[in-house]
Amino acid sequence: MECPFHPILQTRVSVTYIDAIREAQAKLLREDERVFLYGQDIATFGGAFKATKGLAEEFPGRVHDAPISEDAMIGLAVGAAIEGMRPIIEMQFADFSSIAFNQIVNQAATHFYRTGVPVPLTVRLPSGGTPGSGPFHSQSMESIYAHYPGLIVLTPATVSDAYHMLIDGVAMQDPVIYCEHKFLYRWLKAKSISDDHLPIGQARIVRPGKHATVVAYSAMVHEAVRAAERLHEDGWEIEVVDLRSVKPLDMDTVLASVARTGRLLAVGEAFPWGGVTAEVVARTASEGFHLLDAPPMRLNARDTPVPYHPKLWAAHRPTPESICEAIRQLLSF
Amino acid sequence: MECPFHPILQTRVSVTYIDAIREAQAKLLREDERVFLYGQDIATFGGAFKATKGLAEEFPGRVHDAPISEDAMIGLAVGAAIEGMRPIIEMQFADFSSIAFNQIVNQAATHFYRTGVPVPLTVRLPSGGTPGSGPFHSQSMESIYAHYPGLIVLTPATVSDAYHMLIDGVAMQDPVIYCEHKFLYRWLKAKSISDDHLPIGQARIVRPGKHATVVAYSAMVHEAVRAAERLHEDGWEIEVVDLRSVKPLDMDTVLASVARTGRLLAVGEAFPWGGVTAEVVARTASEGFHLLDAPPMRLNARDTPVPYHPKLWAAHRPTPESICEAIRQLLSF
Amino acid sequence: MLRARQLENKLSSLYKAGKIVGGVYLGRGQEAVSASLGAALVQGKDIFAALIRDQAGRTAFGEPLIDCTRTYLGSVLGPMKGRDGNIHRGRPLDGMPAMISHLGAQVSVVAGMLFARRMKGELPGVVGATCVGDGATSTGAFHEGVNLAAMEKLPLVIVVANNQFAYSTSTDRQFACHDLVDRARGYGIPGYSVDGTDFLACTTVIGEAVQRARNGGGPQMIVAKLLRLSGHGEHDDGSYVPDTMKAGPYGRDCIEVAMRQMTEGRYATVDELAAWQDETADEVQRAVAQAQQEPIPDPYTAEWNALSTQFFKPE
Amino acid sequence: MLRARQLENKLSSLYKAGKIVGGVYLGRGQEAVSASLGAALVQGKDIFAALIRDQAGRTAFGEPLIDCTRTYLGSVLGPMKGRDGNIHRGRPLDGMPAMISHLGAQVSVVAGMLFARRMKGELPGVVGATCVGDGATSTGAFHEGVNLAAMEKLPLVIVVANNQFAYSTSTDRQFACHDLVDRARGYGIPGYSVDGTDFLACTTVIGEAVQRARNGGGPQMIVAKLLRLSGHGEHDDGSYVPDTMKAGPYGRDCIEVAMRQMTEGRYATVDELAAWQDETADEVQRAVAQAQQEPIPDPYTAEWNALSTQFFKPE
Ligand SMILES: Cc1ncc(C[n+]2csc(CCOP(=O)(O)OP(=O)(O)O)c2C)c(N)n1
Ligand SMILES: Cc1ncc(C[n+]2csc(CCOP(=O)(O)OP(=O)(O)O)c2C)c(N)n1
Ligand SMILES: [Mg+2]
Ligand SMILES: [Mg+2]
Repeated sequence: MECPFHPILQTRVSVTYIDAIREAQAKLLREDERVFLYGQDIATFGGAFKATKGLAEEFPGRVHDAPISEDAMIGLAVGAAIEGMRPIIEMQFADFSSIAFNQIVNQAATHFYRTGVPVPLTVRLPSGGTPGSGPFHSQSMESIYAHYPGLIVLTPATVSDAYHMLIDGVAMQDPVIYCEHKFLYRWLKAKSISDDHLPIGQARIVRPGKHATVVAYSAMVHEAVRAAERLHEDGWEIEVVDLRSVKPLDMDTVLASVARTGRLLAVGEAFPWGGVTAEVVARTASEGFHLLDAPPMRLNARDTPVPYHPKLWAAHRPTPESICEAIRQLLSF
Repeated sequence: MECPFHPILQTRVSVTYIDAIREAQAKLLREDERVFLYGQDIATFGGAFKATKGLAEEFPGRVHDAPISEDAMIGLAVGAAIEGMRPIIEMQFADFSSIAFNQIVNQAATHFYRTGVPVPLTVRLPSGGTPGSGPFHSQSMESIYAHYPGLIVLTPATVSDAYHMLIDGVAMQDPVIYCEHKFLYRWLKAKSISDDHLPIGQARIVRPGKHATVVAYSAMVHEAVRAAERLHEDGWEIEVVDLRSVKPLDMDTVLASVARTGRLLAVGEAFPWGGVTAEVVARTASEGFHLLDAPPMRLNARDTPVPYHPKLWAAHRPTPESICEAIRQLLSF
Repeated sequence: MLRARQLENKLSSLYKAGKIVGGVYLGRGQEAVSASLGAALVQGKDIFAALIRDQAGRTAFGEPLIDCTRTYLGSVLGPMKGRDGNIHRGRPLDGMPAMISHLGAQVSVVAGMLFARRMKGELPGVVGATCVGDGATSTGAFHEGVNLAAMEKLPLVIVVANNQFAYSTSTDRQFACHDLVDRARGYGIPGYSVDGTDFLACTTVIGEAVQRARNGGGPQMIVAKLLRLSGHGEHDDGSYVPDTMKAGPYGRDCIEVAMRQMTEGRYATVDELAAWQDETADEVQRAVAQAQQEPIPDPYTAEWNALSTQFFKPE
Repeated sequence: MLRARQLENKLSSLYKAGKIVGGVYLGRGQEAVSASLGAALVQGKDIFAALIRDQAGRTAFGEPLIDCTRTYLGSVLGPMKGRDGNIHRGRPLDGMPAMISHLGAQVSVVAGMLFARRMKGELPGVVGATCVGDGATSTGAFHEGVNLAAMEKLPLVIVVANNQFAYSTSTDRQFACHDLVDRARGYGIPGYSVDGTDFLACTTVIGEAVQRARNGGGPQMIVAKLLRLSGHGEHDDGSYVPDTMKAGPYGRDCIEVAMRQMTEGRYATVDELAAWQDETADEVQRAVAQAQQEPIPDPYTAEWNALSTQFFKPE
């Protein structure tokens, strides 16, 4: 079954990742009067990335331009969520959520545990690098938020997940950090979005294989698939797992895959110390030690801020080339 | 050789962890005119934990009470460090550094990479849980800061390390996050402090053993040693490694220990998702897979905010009992 | 007010007797301000985000004493079930958000609650109030929260209790303005000054500000000057507070002033006040006794759930 | 000013031709304010933390044009070596800290630089200045920074360029005060208003404020009103700016005003200005040409070092 899309979208030949985010918000606004949007430049302007284009007109009084006050934006969301609303907060860039860090990890994340009152709010973080965006418009902060108890951290990699996970995330009772990848915004297209989708908390086998498992999430899923395609030419069958959410982390799917392949590479775009790849590798080593036929490997960005120059940027994060290289190394054990 | 301590300390029979921190700052102020201290209630009052007691009088104009502006406090430190000073910033509690998060990870941590100009500043974070201190006065944030490139993260576990690592940290050209454990402040005592000490970047074997390696840091080193002592009664010899700094992470020492014992348990007081234990286990699994005779294990705090009630708190973080249990499980493979 | 003072005296003794772990933070000297605010609000309708020194305001607003004693003593029957303690308690669904420690952070939360009320069609009519100290005005969170509330024209009443100290830090290391009330204009909201030791003045000024907010007048800021009559917490003897200050105009005890004002204004007789005092002493005693008998958390049966969502795994 | 405008016009064309990746942010309409500040400061002595729209101030302060073109074009010979771009450049050791994107964050950094200068015995005499926009005044960092500087009585000059928009957001969604200059009193510092399109007024008001700071008068705040005469960045056509505003008093081009003021006041003749314009056009051309010929970063030989410390391992 196809989703009942907004007319604008129905006439299009394809749906981009950012369209999906816009449409998910439109649907949420349409169907749930508790939902409202708050963020910088999201009303008339439609957002820095146009993720809310036209929504202010379509839903008067439900889409609000915020002052440059990320801390207060999240405080507002927590307060509104206590009162039963379902705020969706757009950070202009994930990187600016550092200003809201305290409200996210100390106010929102602890609220249910402390008071028994859940705060269903969603923070949209335009994440990840794009050429030329530099150290402060490129960050991947999922690992930071996943470290804190009380947050759900979503990292959709596909157009369909961008749509459904936003809808499902907003429906959850808990604070959701929704990491949307800027690189995928317009680059990633789908013919349409089907209603079928996995629930939050389940990872997905993107591409089956038997020689090694590559676990990735967000934009890196696509780089991993590209790497797998190249290796396929050499006869290797690489299984690619898309985590979909990094908290909860679906270790069942990861372990089942490693059980089949015996080899694991975890790929992430974030900084190399700690984070998703460390958690995936550590848990696989702990929980699936006997499944491993070779040392599990990780591939992350380099341990510097994200550089501005496109040439440096391309060498800072994992690429199909570097993933291929890592997989070859993994296969050589 | 003994350190030339302040007279107050020389007449004492023992030196506590907090004395060491105070004395290190006194020595730094005495010997390096670029050093100054900035923090809430640290001047006349001597700090919430008395880590700067008497220093304002002893060093006029060098110890300053800060307004409740953690963001600006770190901004000030970055500016002063650019100008060649060596600020030491006391956060009243590590938990309040969430307000300074942006200045720490985006301003201080990126400065050298971006501009080539190092910013030698030190942020003292009174970290970790104590009974009754609750969700906002108990946090261990080392994993958050270690994730970011450009920061050095120190986690002294002993009186001597509290002293020397603060001195060595302030001498470094880069921003240092110095995580001092509040539980150790007055509880941990040493007869004296010798001048001998390891450089920053090297872990230490606290207790040699051959059946399993427990990697810990900060207060957990002592809990791990207690667990090892108990297991010793049953004939087990457990090697305990104190990481001393979590970034840089001395994997050489960890791997050498695991090479001897074949078994690894990483223990941390922080939240369970990601963090130090994930990094240690993931790197051991990657770099020392063939050394492992059993699945590597982790033990962290539980995945909730740190609870207020002492009974809950004691069950939230690893204890000698839970560490013993984990080691027994590790030994049973 | 009286009840709050008596409760707090009791908490102080419990702390000193080692019966309370963590810390005890008192509102001594701030009862007039806090109670005036709590009393001007309507429980079940308005929002009151109490802060560190608001026992009097909480009581006046209608928080039961037992919430306080249960939280301090860690009873599982308390609103925080032993998960959080002391002044961090609240009942968010009853208009009493539970503060986090980070100063200034509650301002925007109250703004958000009011924002939601407006979306639900409950404004004007409802007021949201919170208190902050002189020290908390230096936080970015305070600034962002007040500014946002002003821009959104929300019925937020902010009471700044300038008690001359933030922990040990005097106001000259906190701000350089002549009077914190000068901040109001910069946010485009009305600001009022009041002598925080003068109970009648507090009820009038704060009561009027609450009324203005209720009638659609947007955010209101009241700056009360007074002196903290205890240490920062009960672990602190406050020896850094100069004697001249204690002897100065803000050093007088607002409770004594209030009692005098009550009798002089014939709101109550001395006997009535004394009877009232006995009655509240009893209430406090009962609330402490009850909380002390109640179960504390059991880590073995405790639920360790930071999320309300349960993720089910497919078979 | 003129140089800045010409440089920026060139950057805009380079961006549109796809020669610059990332973004291009222009100071069109803000040159009078920015240049007045840059010119009032002394390079080699003072500190100037330029922000997003301060090309004119940078040039006036003495930043070589080549720093700009190299950074935008990613030359490894530039101050940021391709590691950071565009307006994020700086030379911190020469009194030009390099901004991070997070608005408001530079205020306390300049305060810290001045704090250090004071400890080193260089105050009074030195001034530190920074610019922020109307939007940046809503940040907690701005508040904490200005308040700290005021409390520390540092010679910080803060120029608020109220250009009516923060990206697409108009000031009514940013603050509720009548005029941002009303904030100054709340910090206990002097505040001045100026018409940001009036070059002579800007040099006078800003010049005097800098002088006051230099003489030990503590922080100074200047609020300049004007209109951003470009999009937020060159990717944005700014179509949300109403025509009435463009036609209004702040819509006039400060460069045209300045040229008129120069000739009318006989500071320069029309011919001199024209010659000057040609000269600067040449300079801009050379700076662009040079940067374009220079090497860009090579990821294979690049050092990936976020720390200056090298940790040596024992043998
Ligand atoms: C952001 C932040 N920094 C530091 C602290 C530690 N702290 C707790 S209370 C306090 C002093 C508060 O002073 P003030 O706001 O004047 O309130 P008062 O205690 O005087 O009522 C401090 C520094 C905190 N709670 N939050
Ligand atoms: C803390 C933070 N939030 C959001 C942004 C994204 N952003 C960049 S510039 C800008 C608008 C700035 O407006 P203003 O301060 O008025 O300066 P102007 O661009 O008008 O000169 C925004 C929202 C940012 N840089 N920093
Ligand atoms: Mg105070
Ligand atoms: Mg602006």
